[in-house]
Amino acid sequence: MSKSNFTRRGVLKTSALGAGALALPQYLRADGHAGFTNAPGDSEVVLGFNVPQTGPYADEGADELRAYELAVEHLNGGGDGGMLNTFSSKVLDGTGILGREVKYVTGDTQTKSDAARASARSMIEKDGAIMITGGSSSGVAVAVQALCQEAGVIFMAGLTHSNDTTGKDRKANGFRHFFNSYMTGAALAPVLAANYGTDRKAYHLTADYNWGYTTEEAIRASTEAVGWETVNTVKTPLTQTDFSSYIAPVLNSGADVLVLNHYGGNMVNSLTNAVQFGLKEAQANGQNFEIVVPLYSRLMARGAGENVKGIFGSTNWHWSLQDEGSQAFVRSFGTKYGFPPSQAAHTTYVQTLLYADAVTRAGSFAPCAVAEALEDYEFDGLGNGKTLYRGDDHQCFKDVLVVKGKENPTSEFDLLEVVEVTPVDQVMYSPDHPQMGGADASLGECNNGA
Amino acid sequence: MTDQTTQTPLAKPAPAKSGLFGLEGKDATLLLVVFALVVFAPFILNPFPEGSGMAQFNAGYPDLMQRFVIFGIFAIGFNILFGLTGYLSFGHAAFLGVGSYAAMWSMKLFTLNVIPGIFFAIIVAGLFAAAVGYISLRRSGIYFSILTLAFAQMSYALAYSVLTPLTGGETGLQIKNTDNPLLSSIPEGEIGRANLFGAQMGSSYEMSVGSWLFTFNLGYYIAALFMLIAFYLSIRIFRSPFGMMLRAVKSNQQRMNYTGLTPKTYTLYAFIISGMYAGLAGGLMVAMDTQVGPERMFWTASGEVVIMAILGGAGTLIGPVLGAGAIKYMENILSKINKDVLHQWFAFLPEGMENVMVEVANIFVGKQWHFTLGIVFMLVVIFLPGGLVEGAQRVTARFRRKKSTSNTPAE
Amino acid sequence: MDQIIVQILNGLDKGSAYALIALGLTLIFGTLGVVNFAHGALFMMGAFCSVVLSRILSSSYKVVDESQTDFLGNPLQVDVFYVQDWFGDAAGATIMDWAVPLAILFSIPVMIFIGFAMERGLIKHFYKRPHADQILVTFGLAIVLGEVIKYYFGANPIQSPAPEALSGRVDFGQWLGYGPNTIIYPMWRLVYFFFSAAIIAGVFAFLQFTTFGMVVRAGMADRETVGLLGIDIDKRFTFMFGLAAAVAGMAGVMYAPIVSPTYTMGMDWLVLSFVVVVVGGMGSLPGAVLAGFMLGIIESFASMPAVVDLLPGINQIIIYLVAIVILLTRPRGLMGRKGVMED
Amino acid sequence: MSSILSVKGVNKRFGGLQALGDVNLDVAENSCHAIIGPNGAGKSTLLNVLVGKLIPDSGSVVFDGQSVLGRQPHEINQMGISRVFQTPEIFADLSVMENMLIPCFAKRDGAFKMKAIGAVFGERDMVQKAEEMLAEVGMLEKRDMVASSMSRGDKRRLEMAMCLVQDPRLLLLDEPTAGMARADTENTIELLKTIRRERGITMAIIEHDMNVVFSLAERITVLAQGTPLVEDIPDNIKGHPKVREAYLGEAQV
Repeated sequence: MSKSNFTRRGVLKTSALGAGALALPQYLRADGHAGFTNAPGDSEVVLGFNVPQTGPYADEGADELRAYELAVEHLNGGGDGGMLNTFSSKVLDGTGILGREVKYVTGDTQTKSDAARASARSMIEKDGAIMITGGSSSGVAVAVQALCQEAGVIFMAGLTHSNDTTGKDRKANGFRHFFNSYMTGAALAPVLAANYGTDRKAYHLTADYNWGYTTEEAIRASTEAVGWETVNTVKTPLTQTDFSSYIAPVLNSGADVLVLNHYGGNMVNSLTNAVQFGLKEAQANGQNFEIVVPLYSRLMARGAGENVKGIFGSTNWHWSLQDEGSQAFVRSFGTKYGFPPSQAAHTTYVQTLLYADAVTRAGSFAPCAVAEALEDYEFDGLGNGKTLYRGDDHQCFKDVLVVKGKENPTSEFDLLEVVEVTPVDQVMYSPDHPQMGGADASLGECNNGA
Repeated sequence: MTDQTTQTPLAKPAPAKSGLFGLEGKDATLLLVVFALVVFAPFILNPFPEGSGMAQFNAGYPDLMQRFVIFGIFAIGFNILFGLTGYLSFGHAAFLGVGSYAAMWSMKLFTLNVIPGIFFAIIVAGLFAAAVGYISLRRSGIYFSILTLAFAQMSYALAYSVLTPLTGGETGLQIKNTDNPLLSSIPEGEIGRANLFGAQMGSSYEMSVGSWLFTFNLGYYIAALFMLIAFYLSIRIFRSPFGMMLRAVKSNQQRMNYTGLTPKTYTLYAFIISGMYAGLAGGLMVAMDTQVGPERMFWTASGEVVIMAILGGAGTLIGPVLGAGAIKYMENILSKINKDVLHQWFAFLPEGMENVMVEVANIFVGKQWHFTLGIVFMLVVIFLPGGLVEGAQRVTARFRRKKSTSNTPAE
Repeated sequence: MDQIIVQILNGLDKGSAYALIALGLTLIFGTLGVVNFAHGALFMMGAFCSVVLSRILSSSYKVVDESQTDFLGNPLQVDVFYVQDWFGDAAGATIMDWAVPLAILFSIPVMIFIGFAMERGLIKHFYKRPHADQILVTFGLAIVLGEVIKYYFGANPIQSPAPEALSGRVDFGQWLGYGPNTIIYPMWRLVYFFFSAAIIAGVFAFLQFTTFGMVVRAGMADRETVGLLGIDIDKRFTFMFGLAAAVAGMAGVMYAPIVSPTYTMGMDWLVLSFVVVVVGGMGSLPGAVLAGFMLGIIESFASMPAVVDLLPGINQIIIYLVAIVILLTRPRGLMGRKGVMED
Repeated sequence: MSSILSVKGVNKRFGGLQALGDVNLDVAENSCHAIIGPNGAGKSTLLNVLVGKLIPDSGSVVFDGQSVLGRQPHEINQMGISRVFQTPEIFADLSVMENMLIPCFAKRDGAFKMKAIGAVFGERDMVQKAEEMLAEVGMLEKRDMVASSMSRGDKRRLEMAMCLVQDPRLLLLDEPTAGMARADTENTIELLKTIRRERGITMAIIEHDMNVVFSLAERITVLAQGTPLVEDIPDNIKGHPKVREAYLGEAQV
């Protein structure tokens, strides 16, 4: 075993000298120690899958975990290979990563930053994980990303949509494949303008925490750019379940569009309440009243049932995409588990593959080498078309899907239809965009750890 | 009885000489035992060799060891209030959270040395506890509990939302590369790390013996030192006139009043002390892992420390520490056992049997670890009303009885 | 003005749920002297009764439809519902549509059974134990119940819509003489309010006018004396627990269309309902109901945009703030009795 | 003899009920003064006024030259008034010794003192004082017992010892023998007599049991319907017509 502490560059270690014998401490064991945290041995490499297993996002966490297991299977040469066959990079050959068999450990983030960090630390300190990935909320992503930066391991973010993850809180050791609030706004606004016109007055209900703020900011900016007016923005507590007192004033506020900057249970309940109060059928300012849900989660949308029909939103990926990569992924996931994967599953699967690929191309597990391999890397065949991992902020740039609740679903999975694939150019922004932390935001130095 | 530590008066007429740091008899022994456990924790908690199937149950890694002692401190402090006075605070996590924020700001603005941070954490938490306690102690019983709960929930809700500039909101506070504390010089762009006069909390000394690997982490030993001091102080408080007055508060406030004493003042001081313990725990959490988020103050976190105290044995000296250890162990170890691991364990069985065993075991671990937690709560409270301490006492009593019957032939 | 009326309606609605849960908690506490931290879990179990019944009603078998394909490109398997097979398409659809109201009938025996089982199997051993022990054991039970639900139903919210006929809206403003479309209110929420009011009235009538209720009330006032009268109070207590569970369960069933049930909702409601009970005053049934409605309405007002603009974050803390103010001005809550859980 | 406690014109109403009407009472220093009266005569109300639990609507209560009105019970205790309750109020979960030590500390350190480090039993002088008092009431061998496990008579004795160890200037006794068996009552009377004799503590007793009153009291006030009826030495009270009248209908005493 070659494990080491993670926050010190110089590590004190004793070598194994047989049972009972203690050795004097010495700096950096020479064998197998490549000067970075948790350098793997010759036969296997351990990845840490840190997902919510309890709490409101437990189902998304479970889906992420399924995708991880599938990715590990594919990397180790099992199954049908999934997206390995469609991935533009061909260095992965089903023999693990750099010839080492991929092992994994799992943990529960509980969607709490403390618990998530505890779990990640145990993976790093106890299990010798070389990379941490997962999560289903931005608070957790930011917290764990900061930890990985400190520890000197790579963090491949799971489902996190807040601008901050690769905005003001970006870190050199952290990477995000998932899209973000800004992209949602940029992709959604033109579609909304095309469908609902440019003379619209929007009313925002925003979940009162970090992700809500960045999403509201992004949607506001982009809709106002197409001529919409923002009538009011109201913050709702995260723990709210009955949104009636927030929904009721909307109709008489002069607004004709309601934007629900809510995710998960919040979204299900606020949307259900809005429909109950008749907003979907109402008229305002001589137009049909409309509801918009910026970030859709298909898993969660099930909880809202019929209510999502006809409502616009955006999503990172959807199983109905017809490109080769998506089809391959849906096929292997669906065959193994019996239902189609969610966007959370997709992004985590892709992140695992991208990590493995970067290690292989770099020829090293050292975080800085991996980061270099990922930075400004362009790839295709992983479901979102041509994608760029931008070096400036470690954010993936790819096409964004604008979706709409399907009118006539054929199955319980068939809830959303893709109405437009917004080309990547349209959602591009500069790394020092004010919504992304401005000029102050920086990745810092990449950290190899001990 | 279950509860030796509160009920056995130490009034042995003899001693005038003072034992270990002024502790005598059982207390001195207890302190020594805890000292030994804490110092040798890296061995004790890592009983299984690396790579073996049982290694999953090893808890001797820095993060969990730190958590054991930090939550031990939290529970010890809570027990000074709840165990002695009987006042059940349902908002103690607020003091932990406030302490964490204070320590974090001290590190962001003042110095990355952990000592001032911990100091600020204790002070700020103490002040906050004084304010909350002053108001809440106007009521007793469940009314008191709900008042403390209300204050804590308000702290949580505000920290999560409107106080975002101060608390970082949902994402919490971390040290950033833009932070440049007054007294620490950090190279431009570098992220500062918590340290103790230059020694970093994360540094460890690793020792491998055969296929065992033991980690001795500096941060852990610093936290452990604080925990030993906190534990020692709590013994002193339990045995002091002040501690006796606190037990009098629990027993009969009316009699206290008519004996010329002010139970409320005593309780308030106990509340503040226990708030300061929580602040210390919060400060240490930040020192060990430079991050703080608001969910540290959520009511479930307050409930957790209540449960730690009751599970271990409220009113006993060591109980809360045991309770804290048990809960943190389950949280961190059980939740990490997944089907893959189970398959490894049961691989020796024939395949059909293996799958059955895996399915059965899987109900209790991994994403179902809460289920086990709930069952353990129920079993302990049903069968061991005095908590884990009672369990330990029963075991030792049985052991002693056996020993004495075998050692002493019939006379 | 119309906005204020709407918020009062919202408040009454929220208040109904608070009141029903608090009522059950107080019944249990008042008669049995037990602090039941699993009461939120009972509410959740009630909500899942509607989920379960709707699953039962929509049990189906698969028929392969060659004309469509599923997500893997295989022929689509279409669900055919037994009720539609048996009763015809239209009648079958109506039965499935009315799952939530039907679930009330379903939930009563189920919840009473759960209540009996809880009381006989667990709670009765804790009558004489300290409140802290009762809290720990019922909290453990709440976790276990939640996990069982999560194991079978997952963690995501599950939709359980109100029947078509009751999911429309009422033009409430016109009833009050305002112009049309000023106050539009969802019909189901009105149903919920009247349903709750009926349950509350029923519970009070039961306690007021039956001998059973009289004994229970006497027991709430003075347990020992009633015990001395030689009345078998134990059986009655068991029944009271079942009744409280049924009240919480029905509150949950009817609430399912308003807020989609999840396994965490028990814990979400637990703390709030305790605040309600304590604000109402420990051991006072009218207090619990009053506090429920009062906090519901105050919370609704505090969520109005105008109020939130004025005092940012007030909507987050209002309930706790009100609780603090009330407990400081009225030592035992609104209608609490002296000496109940004050030590 | 100067009076240590002086009650003048005290009135107290509860709603429509006149609980105390113009009560005047003087307790002489170093005497034993009994207050008797039928149920509902206002004895307990008067006692609660004396210890600060109730505040009278009008009138004055002066102890040793200082008014006690508006003071908290603990302040009044610190002035030198100790109270023995009808049912013994002790620290049931604590040991007998600790029960004794608490009043010792209260006497020495005042209403609140933060002594959180030194051991209780390290305070030799306090322990000694408590032991002496326990010996005096004959309970020294029970020092390590948990108070709740003792007999009612022992609890009563302990409570008295807790009051006496504070060397009170005035000891208030609220039906000290209520609910006791004959033997226990006799013991208690003996104990009180001894205390009276040896320590010379001023006592005010509220009592129902005439046997107790006449064996102890040096002066008796009879209350009826909240008003003092007569005040005199025991011999004069025994056959007083007004007293008989007041007790008429009560059980023969």
